[in-house]
Amino acid sequence: MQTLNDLFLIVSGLLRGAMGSWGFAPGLTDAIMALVSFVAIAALVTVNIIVILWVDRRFAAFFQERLGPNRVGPFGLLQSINDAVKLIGKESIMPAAVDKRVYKFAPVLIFTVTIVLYGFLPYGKGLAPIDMGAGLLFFVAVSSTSTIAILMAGWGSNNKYSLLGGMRTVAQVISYEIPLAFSMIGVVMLSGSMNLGSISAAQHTLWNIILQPIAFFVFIVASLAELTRSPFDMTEAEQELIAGYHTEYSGMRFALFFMAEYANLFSVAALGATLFLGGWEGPLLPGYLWFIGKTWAMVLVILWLRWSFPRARVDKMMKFNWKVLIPLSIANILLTGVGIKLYQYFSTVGR
Amino acid sequence: MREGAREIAVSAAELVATMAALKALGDFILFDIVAVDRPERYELTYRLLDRGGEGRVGFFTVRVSAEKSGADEPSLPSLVGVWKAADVLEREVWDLMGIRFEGRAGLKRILCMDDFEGHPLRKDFVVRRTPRFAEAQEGGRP
Amino acid sequence: MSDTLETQEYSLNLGPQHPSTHGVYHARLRLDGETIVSCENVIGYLHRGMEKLAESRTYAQFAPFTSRFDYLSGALNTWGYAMALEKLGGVAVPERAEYLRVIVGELQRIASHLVMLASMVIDLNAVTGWMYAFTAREGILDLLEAVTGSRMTINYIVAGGVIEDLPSEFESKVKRTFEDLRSRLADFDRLVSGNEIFQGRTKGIGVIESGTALEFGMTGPNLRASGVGLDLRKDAPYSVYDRIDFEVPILRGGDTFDRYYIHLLEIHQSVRIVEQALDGLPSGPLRTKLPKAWKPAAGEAFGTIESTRGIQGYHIVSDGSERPYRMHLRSPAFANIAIVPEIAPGLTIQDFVATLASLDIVLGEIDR
Amino acid sequence: MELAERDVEELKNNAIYIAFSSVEKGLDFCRSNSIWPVAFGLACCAIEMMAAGGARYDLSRFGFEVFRPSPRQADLMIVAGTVTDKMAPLLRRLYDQMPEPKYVMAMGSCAICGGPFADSYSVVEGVDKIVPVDVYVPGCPPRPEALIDAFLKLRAKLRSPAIAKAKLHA
Repeated sequence: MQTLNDLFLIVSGLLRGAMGSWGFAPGLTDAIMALVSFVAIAALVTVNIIVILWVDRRFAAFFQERLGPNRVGPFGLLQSINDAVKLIGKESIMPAAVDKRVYKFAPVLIFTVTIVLYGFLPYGKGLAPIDMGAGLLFFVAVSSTSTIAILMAGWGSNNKYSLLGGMRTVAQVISYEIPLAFSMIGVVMLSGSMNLGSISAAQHTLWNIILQPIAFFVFIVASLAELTRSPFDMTEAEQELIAGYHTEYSGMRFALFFMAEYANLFSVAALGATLFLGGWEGPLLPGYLWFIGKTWAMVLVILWLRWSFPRARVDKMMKFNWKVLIPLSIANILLTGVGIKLYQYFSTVGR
Repeated sequence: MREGAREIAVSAAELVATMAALKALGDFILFDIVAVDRPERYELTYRLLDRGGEGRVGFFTVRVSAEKSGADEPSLPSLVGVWKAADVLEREVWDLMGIRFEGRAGLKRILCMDDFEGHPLRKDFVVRRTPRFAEAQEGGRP
Repeated sequence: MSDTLETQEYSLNLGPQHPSTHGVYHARLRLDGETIVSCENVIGYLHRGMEKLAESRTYAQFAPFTSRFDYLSGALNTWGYAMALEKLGGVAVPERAEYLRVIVGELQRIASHLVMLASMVIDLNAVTGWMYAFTAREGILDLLEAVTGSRMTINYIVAGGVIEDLPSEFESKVKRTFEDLRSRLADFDRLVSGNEIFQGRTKGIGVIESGTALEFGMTGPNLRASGVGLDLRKDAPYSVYDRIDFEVPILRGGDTFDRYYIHLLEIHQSVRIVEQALDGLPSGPLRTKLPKAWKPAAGEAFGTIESTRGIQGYHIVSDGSERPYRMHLRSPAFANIAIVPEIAPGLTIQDFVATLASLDIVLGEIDR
Repeated sequence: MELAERDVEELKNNAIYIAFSSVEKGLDFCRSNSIWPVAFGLACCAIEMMAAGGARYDLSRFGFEVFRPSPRQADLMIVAGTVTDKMAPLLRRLYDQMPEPKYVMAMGSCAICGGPFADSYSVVEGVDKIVPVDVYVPGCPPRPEALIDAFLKLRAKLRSPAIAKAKLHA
């Protein structure tokens, strides 16, 4: 059991040991290990995207009394691989009037941000590729840079629909960053750490979703807006803005945007699972399986919301943010603080 | 339906005044304008929907003629000042039948292309298949 | 310097290829940010010149064309055309045919309203609602296909009657389909109408006052959602509608939500009408046969019908030959779309899309 | 004979492409399974196109349901309806905006030849006068099954370019 739990740690320990025995310098070993974890993350990202794409389509079909893709490979599992390969093989058009550097750089930037985010996730006990003291803070900070990429895409495309999409993104994502960050503060107060691994560990007895239901609600709503997923997918609102900020992108560049969207879905769901559902904490099964399972539960919730709700209005959504979510998240912080103090008081009195 | 004539014929000069008077009665809405190309004249039928009288509706027809006078385009006074619905209906009549409506702005083609030649519903319009766009392309068929 | 930011207007072409222009409608918008300052309708991208084509076809030959006007309610179009022809030639229609016309016409209305509901919700990105409505529509199309032989462009109602009798066991099929339809509509209603976001997107948006609506010659559900009860089936009953008990739903808000919701209510009324018409179906001949080269006397006739989108009128002028001298369609959607530039200023792009969807335009009928 | 020599010459010049031919085959296979149409409806046929995407017919089984609103991201243009002179330049522009490789499907008799409106003053007699067409789907409008069949025909065509060639030289 313990072996299974620490499978990845043991493998990495063996690798390090092997490299040590071959007489590699410690610096080189570290570099190679960093490369190995990068490759592992890249593989995870790719596999994830392909699976999420397939699940999204099958899940939507399930809601809509259809079958969904089921012809390519078993259960249609190879469908998204086919899509990805096709997109690689497509012509990548660069319209004449675009701002070339910005246009080219935007998809690269958004995908880089996405991959970096995967590095911070605690996949299991001691299984965070980048184990940082203020990991949560860093995660939030890095994830908000994707706004810039989207604005770049919208601006660089020289298309009014794209520009509108980019503008909407900036307004929406930056506003919703506030309740998103505030909703996490309660969790941080409870666990007393910003390290994602410690936050998971602190939920050993009780998940935060029970102690922080308000924060969880705020987190789900705000992360939908952060992800620009339906019902808050204003940035690429198909029925209004054609395809929003990536209207002018084709081929591989479009694929990068498309994949980044789904990859972000997974990383934000993973963050939610870590903060509120106890991350890798769980009985019997190895931690990483618990982690993946909880993350997928979050992913399915987000997909479920997408296939049930119409798109919100931009102005109402902003009002909802400033007038409901932010006060709610601040009140939650206050409540948590009072709760912690009361708990400390009564636990000392009881003793 | 209300008693009395369901149809009147007026001259072009009286058209606007008649329609304004009908509108002032309150129950009429402008429903349709049809132009027919008769050999000597264009015959226009203004059809009003009459909502008056015990929840029954009927139609009221006002006919007016526009004389064909040589090469000039026939013209009639516009009803845009009376009913806003007249705007698109008059544009349609101008587009397809080539009857000019005086005293209004924005009388331009509505259904045909902006550079369309002729007015297709006239009897002397010859349907010529000129694949405008296809021919303009290099080498015709791609 | 005022306390507001200085902004610059820009123009945006919405359509003719745009996911929510329902075909090839094109709006030239002037925008200030996302708010519409002015809007210009550009139509005619589907102008097929059918009024001219009619002049080179016989009366019977042109009938199939009419079902391509408003392609969502083909049967109702052919019915209107047939009524105009019957008026023109003084043709009597057997009673059974009138009942069959009502059945097919109302089924067609349901199918068309379901497409309206579907496109309304998909323009608000509720994809699942779209699927539900389309699945419900398939059941109705099955019935229509069983009677008329085609799914969409139905040419079943001809001058003098109808061409076919009902297939066997039609009534039980209808019963099953309507049960299914009712449960699906209830699902749809729960999924969409009660949704907070949906209501937020549609309530109080794109309000059309009854006065404005009448000024622009609007008819149909759009007018009835503004509080004017104008329905030819009630107010000037044709066919056998005076023998059937049904209500005309009227809503007062005139906003996008009411224009959406009235379609749901009308579907239920249409279901009632079909059930009653099936119950009261008399026996008898189906059709007064007209000669192949039918030549009505010179004159003109105006046939009107309460179509799905409002009152359709067929103005037919005969010169005594076997071809119409002039055929004109008064299209309700043509009048309905004309109101868009009037109500668009002040809406955002999002509201504009929702409002446009609620007006339920069909470009085939607008451009003709 | 002459033709064969020229072919050999061409093959020699294109040796590099031949080396990649199996890659190209794999690409073709992927392309054939992932045909994304641009959401572009003109008239009646567009409704049947939507019905084909609906639950009853479910185009998505084959992975073809991804209707992209932007032509830049689409592979296939389904010309579903009557093309008029007013629409023709826009249709061509839309086609030009699509990235290679791209395909066109003429759905319904209007798109094939102008249909019942062929003798009108404003209708283009077939979309193939404007853009090259890969698959013709007859009907007025074609049933959703016919559209799905057309998709499968296009899929077969993409998988074995020999079919396309045979048709061209037949």
